[in-house]
Amino acid sequence: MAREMMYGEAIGAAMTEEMQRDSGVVLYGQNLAMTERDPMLRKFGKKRVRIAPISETAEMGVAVGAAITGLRPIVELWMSEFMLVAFDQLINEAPRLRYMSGGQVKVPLVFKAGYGFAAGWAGQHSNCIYHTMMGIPGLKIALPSTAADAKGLMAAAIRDDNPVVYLHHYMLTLDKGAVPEDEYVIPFGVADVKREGSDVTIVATGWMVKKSLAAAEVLSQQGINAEVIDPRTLAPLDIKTIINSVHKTGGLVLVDQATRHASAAAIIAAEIAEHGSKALKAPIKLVTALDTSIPFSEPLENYVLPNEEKIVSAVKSVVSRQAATV
Amino acid sequence: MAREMMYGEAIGAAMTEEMQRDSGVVLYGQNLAMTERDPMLRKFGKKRVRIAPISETAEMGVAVGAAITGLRPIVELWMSEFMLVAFDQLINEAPRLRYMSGGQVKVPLVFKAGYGFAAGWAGQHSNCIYHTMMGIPGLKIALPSTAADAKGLMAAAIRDDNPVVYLHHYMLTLDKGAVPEDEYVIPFGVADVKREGSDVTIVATGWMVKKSLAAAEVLSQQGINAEVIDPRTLAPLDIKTIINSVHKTGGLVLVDQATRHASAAAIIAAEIAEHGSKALKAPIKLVTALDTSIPFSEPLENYVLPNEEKIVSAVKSVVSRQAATV
Amino acid sequence: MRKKKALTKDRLIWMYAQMVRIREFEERVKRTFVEHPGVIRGHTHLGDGAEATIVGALATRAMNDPAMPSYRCHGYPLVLGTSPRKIMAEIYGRKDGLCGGFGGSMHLADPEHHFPGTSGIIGQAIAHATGAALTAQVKDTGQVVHCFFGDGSTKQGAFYESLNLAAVWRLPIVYILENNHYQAYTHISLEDANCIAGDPLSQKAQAFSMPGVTVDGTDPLKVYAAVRTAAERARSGKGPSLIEAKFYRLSAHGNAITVPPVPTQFPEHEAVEVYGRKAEYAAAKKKDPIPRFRAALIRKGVLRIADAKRIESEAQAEMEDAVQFALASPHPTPAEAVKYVYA
Amino acid sequence: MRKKKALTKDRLIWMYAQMVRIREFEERVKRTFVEHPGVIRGHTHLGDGAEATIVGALATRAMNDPAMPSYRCHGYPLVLGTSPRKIMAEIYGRKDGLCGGFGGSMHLADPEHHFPGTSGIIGQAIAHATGAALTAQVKDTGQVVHCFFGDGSTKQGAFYESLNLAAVWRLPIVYILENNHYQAYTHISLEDANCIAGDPLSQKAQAFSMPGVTVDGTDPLKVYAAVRTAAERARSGKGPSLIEAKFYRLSAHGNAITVPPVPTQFPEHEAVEVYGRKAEYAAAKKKDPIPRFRAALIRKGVLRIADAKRIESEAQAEMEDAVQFALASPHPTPAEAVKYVYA
Ligand SMILES: Cc1ncc(C[n+]2csc(CCOP(=O)(O)OP(=O)(O)O)c2C)c(N)n1
Ligand SMILES: Cc1ncc(C[n+]2csc(CCOP(=O)(O)OP(=O)(O)O)c2C)c(N)n1
Ligand SMILES: [Mg+2]
Ligand SMILES: [Mg+2]
Repeated sequence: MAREMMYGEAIGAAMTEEMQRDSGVVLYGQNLAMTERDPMLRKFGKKRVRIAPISETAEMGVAVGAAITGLRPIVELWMSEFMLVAFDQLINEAPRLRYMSGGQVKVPLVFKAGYGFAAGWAGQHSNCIYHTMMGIPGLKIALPSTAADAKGLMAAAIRDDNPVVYLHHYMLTLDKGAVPEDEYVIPFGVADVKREGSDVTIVATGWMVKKSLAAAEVLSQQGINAEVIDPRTLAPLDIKTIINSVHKTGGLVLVDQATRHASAAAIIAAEIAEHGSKALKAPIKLVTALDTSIPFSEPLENYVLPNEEKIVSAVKSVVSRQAATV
Repeated sequence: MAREMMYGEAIGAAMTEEMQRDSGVVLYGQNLAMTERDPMLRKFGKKRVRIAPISETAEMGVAVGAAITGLRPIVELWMSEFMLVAFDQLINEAPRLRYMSGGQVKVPLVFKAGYGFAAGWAGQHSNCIYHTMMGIPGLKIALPSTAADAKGLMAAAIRDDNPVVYLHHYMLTLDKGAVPEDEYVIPFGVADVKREGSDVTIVATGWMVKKSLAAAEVLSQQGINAEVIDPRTLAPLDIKTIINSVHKTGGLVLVDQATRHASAAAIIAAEIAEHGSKALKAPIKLVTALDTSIPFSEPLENYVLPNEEKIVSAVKSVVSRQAATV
Repeated sequence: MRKKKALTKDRLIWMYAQMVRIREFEERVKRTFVEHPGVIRGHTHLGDGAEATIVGALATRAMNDPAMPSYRCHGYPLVLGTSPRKIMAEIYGRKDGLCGGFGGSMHLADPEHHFPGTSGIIGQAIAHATGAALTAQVKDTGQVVHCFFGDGSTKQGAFYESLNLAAVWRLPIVYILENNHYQAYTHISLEDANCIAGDPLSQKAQAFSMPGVTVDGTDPLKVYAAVRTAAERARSGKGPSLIEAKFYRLSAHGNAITVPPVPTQFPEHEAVEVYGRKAEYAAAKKKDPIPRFRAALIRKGVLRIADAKRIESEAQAEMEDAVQFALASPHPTPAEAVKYVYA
Repeated sequence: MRKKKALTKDRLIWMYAQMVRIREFEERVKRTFVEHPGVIRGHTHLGDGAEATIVGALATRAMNDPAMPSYRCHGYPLVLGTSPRKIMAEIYGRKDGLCGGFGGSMHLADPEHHFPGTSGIIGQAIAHATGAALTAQVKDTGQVVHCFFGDGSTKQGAFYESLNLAAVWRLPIVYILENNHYQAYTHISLEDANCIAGDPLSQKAQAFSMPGVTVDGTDPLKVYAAVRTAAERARSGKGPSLIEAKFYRLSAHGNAITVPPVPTQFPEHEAVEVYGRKAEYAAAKKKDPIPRFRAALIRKGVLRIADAKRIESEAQAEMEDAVQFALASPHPTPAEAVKYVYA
């Protein structure tokens, strides 16, 4: 049974269900459960649901220490950039402790944070920094683009025995979608084809999936049938689904809200260049943010971010080069 | 006039010369200038050369604040991973302040750190984390592979009006090379062809340049003439020199001490996939560390890191596929 | 110790005028959410309630001392001499804004007026301010840095690291802890160990054997006296001090966080909205620093009612003009977005 | 307050034996650099000088209390029951090492013996230990975490953030600040504001209104008494305490940092090597906790000389065996390097 739910709600639903399922799951963060009326607090009590001081290093470090001793903490961090003050815990502690112990400990925790808030939050609050977390062996990264994925990936994140960064996109918070009401767990490392198509492959994550699907609609009116793929997790990264699609379509456009050299798109491009280039009938094209911090003023912000038009035009240029090859 | 110097010495020479040249340059860090006998302290005095507590957030943040108010700080951070406890200052402060101020302030500072110490330093001290700093508009990254580059890039880093991460490779510290004795400044964003060749292009940074040159020697005995390019700075990144080389050779092997998805190699591969793929007669090949943290024990460490043999075999496979295309 | 010069009548009136200017400015920012919906995007934080602390501290300035607060930063540059037009235009994201529309409310910067910039990330600007003090010390400018930050920010490692470093290096800086009783939606009693124990937050200074005092942050003269002592100490090479100024933030933390296209708006104060403690908020309103300072000055015969009214109407006109100026200012040209990335 | 049980004679002898075991182990690690050059790679840090603090604190353990120190971590698991063979083999990078050769000297972990792991990054493990205390509290295990860290580590934000959070949440943890007067090559007087002012570092506890005491860390009984009081407080739900144990590290910070192929080796203590203060080091040697505790126990009639000698020779034999075991252990198989990345 599925129910129409907002993306934000779906995350909450998964957290509630998993906390019901497993008494070892605890939740804390800043500015949550401030009063006795808080619904999570009422459900799970003061031991398992807590408010934390503005101390990301302690918050995240405590999660690591709690995880290796038997809890499964979820830390609400609000904005992914706030983790930067405590990045050692994310990059150099959580994912390394198991390995360094020769497999003796496990570190099951979820660092939950929003990102990409393109709504006038300016230079320090709305960048995309997920690339900093890629290539860190031991760390997993989920970034859902739909309400259903939001639920299924959160459930999987909480159940995972490894540290997971769960990044939800602020611009999608209110977006509705059908969400399975029962237990729903999406395995990590399985890309989802959000739209089938035959002419060209678009790969995108988060908010860019929505933009890419909109672009695909425009393109279909112009006779171009684009396939849209969302990897859903950046680590592990499902390259196979992308390569299969490229074998079908011959063209690849990678859309990413991050700047070019900070994009997951670039990593995917590298994988395809090494393992899937034969299938390409035209060079890969990246549609990313321009190389700036996010500016405050709306017209500036719009200018630097990828959008439907930029995607449409990139796809058309790839498709026309594909055609030239044939 | 050039003089034979160790890589480590060359860095010190550039710092001394630049501090002599510009009284606004200050230097501080942990465990330096402990006594009055310290040579830098004797030359430049207690105001400009200081010992700092183990407080990277303060150390790096102080540099940012000093830079926007008129100094040019160099912060000795020793190991690049230590910056992770203060990563906000690197990623979200230093490179953003100028942009957010609408160009009113500048942030001339150098964060100096060593990296890649593959000598039994295990999981938290010897990884390569430069990818986390790529794609951060406003931030520059230099990583010299020779003594001469070490000097020229440090001089450029100190003179630059932007925040620069200067990453020296621990394994190269004692390596000797001819270093210009006079003022020597290497412009950022200019790759250096460390070895000319015609059959295949190898791109590498830091210690991997040395390994790639060694591999090129082995290959030349087998009739393969490899060109070896060192970008020297990752931001700005000189893609043009690499594309030109690939146009000549038709093959590209990217060598990187980092793990695959944390490598600069992947970023370069993406650039070539988009802008230089026509020149390729075989798919790009990446030689990177395996997907693990760095293990302690020597045989394990050797196993996960790229080395001469891995480079040789990657090059050979690319060359044979190039040949198959012709 | 040399005798402290008393504040002159003119200076006291100037202080009152600055407090009123801040309040009138912030009132107009807040009203913009109602009167011009959609004009202010992102997250905007007001300084109403903090006026006595801001002005009391900055009234001690000498030798172009820099001021370095957090993202809640509208008030300080107003006192330093920045045009309210430019600040309002920045908050509206306009071309004529202080930062050309690149920074917005959280990132005002006006180096010409000794306001080097701010950070939106908790605690980090405490280190920046400490760096500005390093510059003053190395260049021997005689300046003392006024570093402002919230009670919540003292829970961030950057605070402690900076204070220790400043103490060890004897940097010329005064740390002004604005204890407004809340960090965003969280009351201080939920997150600060000193507060829970009934101790003042200035006790944190003892971790660095640094002078630490707590003052009534709703009284500009008390703040003035404490900051002045600390600034003199700093200027004479004796190093930093920590001053906790206790007051109450009079508006909500910031505008409600909404996802486009839901428009931004200003909620009620958290005391009421989150905790349902109306009495707490009403009591704080009664301690509003502006009417109290006004009354005190009138009582002492420093200020005449007519002068007070003139100051108030001038401030209103000045800030109304700032709104009109900002509304009329064009947005920046999109393609300019790639400027200012590198120097 | 309930009366504290005095330590039994057996327990006191056990404490002496543990101190000797640590010393003998560390001596052999150090000697390895000379006797088996190249066998130990990377950076290795010894606990000689800290024995009284380590053992005094851990002697208060109950209910499987976890111990969580920094990278200078050989001593603790020895006391908790980990085989020295496994520790030495780990330090030598061998297959039979505690972590299979994956972690090395800085990253010992033995969860079975309540030693969950360590970090090589300053201050970060203080947060981990605080997390272990969260587990104890949530799961209501009755455990108290013993968190050890250096004087230098109190300059890292993680220290302050963790202590505040632990105080607010009333976590069952004792913070044991090992003030050995140095952070690596830097004397504490160059970097700590309390020290510069002549104040104890335990004063940092006041930043969190937490009990903070300073004890002679060369006397295991003084450490025992202080930690015991703190542990009882923690176990009864009253929250954390900070205990500064003052002692002197007797070897250099670690082996000299060398770049291959230059072999690693152990330098002289920094007091001598860096600062040229031979007298300081000689004085510290005189306060060596082991002979002093030995003499005290003999004086009190707790220990007979013959028993002391037996303890010492047993420890020597045990640690010599550990060296031989470790030397004989094979290196791990290279291809196993990709194991243990994910659970
Ligand atoms: C590192 C970090 N964590 C969290 C936030 C979110 N945040 C923004 S303002 C704020 C509250 C700050 O409170 P306080 O320091 O008391 O200042 P006030 O707003 O009361 O002036 C928080 C938690 C942030 N900006 N940075
Ligand atoms: C964040 C960070 N900065 C710097 C270092 C380098 N470092 C390793 S040990 C050490 C000294 C620590 O001193 P202290 O905390 O007193 O512990 P001790 O070694 O004396 O036991 C330093 C600075 C590090 N490991 N991590
Ligand atoms: Mg506050
Ligand atoms: Mg120490």
